Amino acid sequence: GLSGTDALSEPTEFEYLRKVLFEYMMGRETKTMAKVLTSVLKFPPDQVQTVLDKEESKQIPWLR
Amino acid sequence: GLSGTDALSEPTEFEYLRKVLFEYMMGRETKTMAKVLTSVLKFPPDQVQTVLDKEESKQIPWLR
Amino acid sequence: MGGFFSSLFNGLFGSREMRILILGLDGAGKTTILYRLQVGEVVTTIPTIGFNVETVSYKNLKFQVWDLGGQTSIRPYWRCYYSNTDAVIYVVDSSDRDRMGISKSELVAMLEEEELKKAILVVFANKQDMEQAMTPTEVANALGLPCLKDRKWQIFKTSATKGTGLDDAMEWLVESLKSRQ
Amino acid sequence: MGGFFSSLFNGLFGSREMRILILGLDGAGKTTILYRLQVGEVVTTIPTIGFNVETVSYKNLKFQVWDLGGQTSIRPYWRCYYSNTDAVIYVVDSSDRDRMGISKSELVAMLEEEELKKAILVVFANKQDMEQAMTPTEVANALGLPCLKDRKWQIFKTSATKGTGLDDAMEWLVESLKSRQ
Ligand SMILES: Nc1nc2c(ncn2[C@@H]2O[C@H](COP(=O)(O)OP(=O)(O)OP(=O)(O)O)[C@@H](O)[C@H]2O)c(=O)[nH]1
Ligand SMILES: Nc1nc2c(ncn2[C@@H]2O[C@H](COP(=O)(O)OP(=O)(O)OP(=O)(O)O)[C@@H](O)[C@H]2O)c(=O)[nH]1
Ligand SMILES: [Mg+2]
Ligand SMILES: [Mg+2]
Repeated sequence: GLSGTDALSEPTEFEYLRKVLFEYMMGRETKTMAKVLTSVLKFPPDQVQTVLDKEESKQIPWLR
Repeated sequence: GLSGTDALSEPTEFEYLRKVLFEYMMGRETKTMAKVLTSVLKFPPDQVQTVLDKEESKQIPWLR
Repeated sequence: MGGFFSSLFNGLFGSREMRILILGLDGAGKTTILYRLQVGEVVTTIPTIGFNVETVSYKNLKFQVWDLGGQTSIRPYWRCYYSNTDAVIYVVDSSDRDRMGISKSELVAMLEEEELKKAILVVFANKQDMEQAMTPTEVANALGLPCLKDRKWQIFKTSATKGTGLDDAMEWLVESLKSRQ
Repeated sequence: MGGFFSSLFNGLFGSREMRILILGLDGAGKTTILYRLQVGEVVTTIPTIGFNVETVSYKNLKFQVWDLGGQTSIRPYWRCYYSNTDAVIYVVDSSDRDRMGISKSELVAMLEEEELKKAILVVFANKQDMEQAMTPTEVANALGLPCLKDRKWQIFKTSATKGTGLDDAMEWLVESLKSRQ
């Protein structure tokens, strides 16, 4: 629903973003939430990668 | 620039949100960034409090 | 020591929670199904803007079940949740003949995703209690299921509100997941 | 042990980085000033959508300096950055007579905030190199500075591009911060 512009004009998307960000901030499933957030906010690909690498490094490796 | 609706129609605000979220996700000044994010996305007051309490609990107490 | 570590390892790896996604158009009945499976009751739902995630136990297996909102503007973000998914429950409102085509395109797009290549597909032809409901065979054909390649799938007729058909579907899903391992 | 710990404590607490905000309307010269202070050069700027934060050293003091974007739609979020701020550098484009009133209201709103109650205020009457620039006294009056109560403040004429006036202003700020402690 963004019709090509850099804006979030759809109330549903706005509320969705809020919900997902809240979960992210509470530390729940942060890797999945990070994917959604960078996708909704259309991060450039290099920033998406930086963010996901950071999430990866947060995970406790021996539990994966 | 939100004219009362739950939307982010201003491109500047959209880009601002993206920038601040990126910093938050990289772990920089997360408490300040959390204030901005919850403010831009108009979190309800109780959720703002929950988020800020969570940030507080993340800080290493003896460095403050 | 060996015994301690091996039981530790079993605890950590042996019974990994399966990850299941419930997908489908808005109003199909996904949230109703999630809570039917979890607490065995019909809950009052509102459109899901975001997701619900619950742990569901079934036949000694534990599932982490994600119910994602299905409205048009947030459907593009389903793909962010695909990683490590073992099965997809795809829910169709069998009485919503007008949107069967949209439901099909969303399903097709989803199945094309690399991350879901090995995921098992269960289609719930839901709302079978409604008079105008299409039969499971009709739904299967409308979705193009018979033509699917390299996919373990099955369709079941369900009514989430009446609670019919869910057990059969879950039974099949559990068996499929077990035999896959 | 005592010696080790006391030097450790000095390191941690003794020289706490001061926190300074650079605020003012868009185009006032905030970013130009930040990098003038940090690297001593005029950098090419674009409008700041977000912020810049840099560590600036001056006379053995270390400052964490935040330069916040000043565009109308993001000005409401300045307040999220106020906590623990020791000083505000408020930058005015002295040649922008039309917006002096807006600059004043933003300043007044800012100074009303509880979190900034103890913050020192330095106003930079910037762009003094421009012909139509108002004098520092004119700027001070237009902003209502003489009427401020319970506030340590001072105004300086600066040109961030020519590099004039910044040293005097920082000198005063450092002394004020030191004498406050
Ligand atoms: N008649 C009938 N109604 C059903 C059935 N399952 C769900 N419903 C109703 O359909 C409506 C939508 O159900 P939800 O579970 O909220 O739909 P959803 O798929 O989660 O929708 P979104 O969250 O918007 O994606 C509700 O009023 C449910 O009670 C069913 O099997 N039969
Ligand atoms: N003539 C003159 N131009 C200046 C001076 N200081 C800054 N500028 C110019 O004013 C323009 C805006 O400067 P910035 O530093 O980007 O302004 P800003 O306050 O950071 O603006 P925002 O980031 O939008 O809030 C640039 O073209 C600068 O070169 C000055 O003292 N004199
Ligand atoms: Mg739902
Ligand atoms: Mg700037």
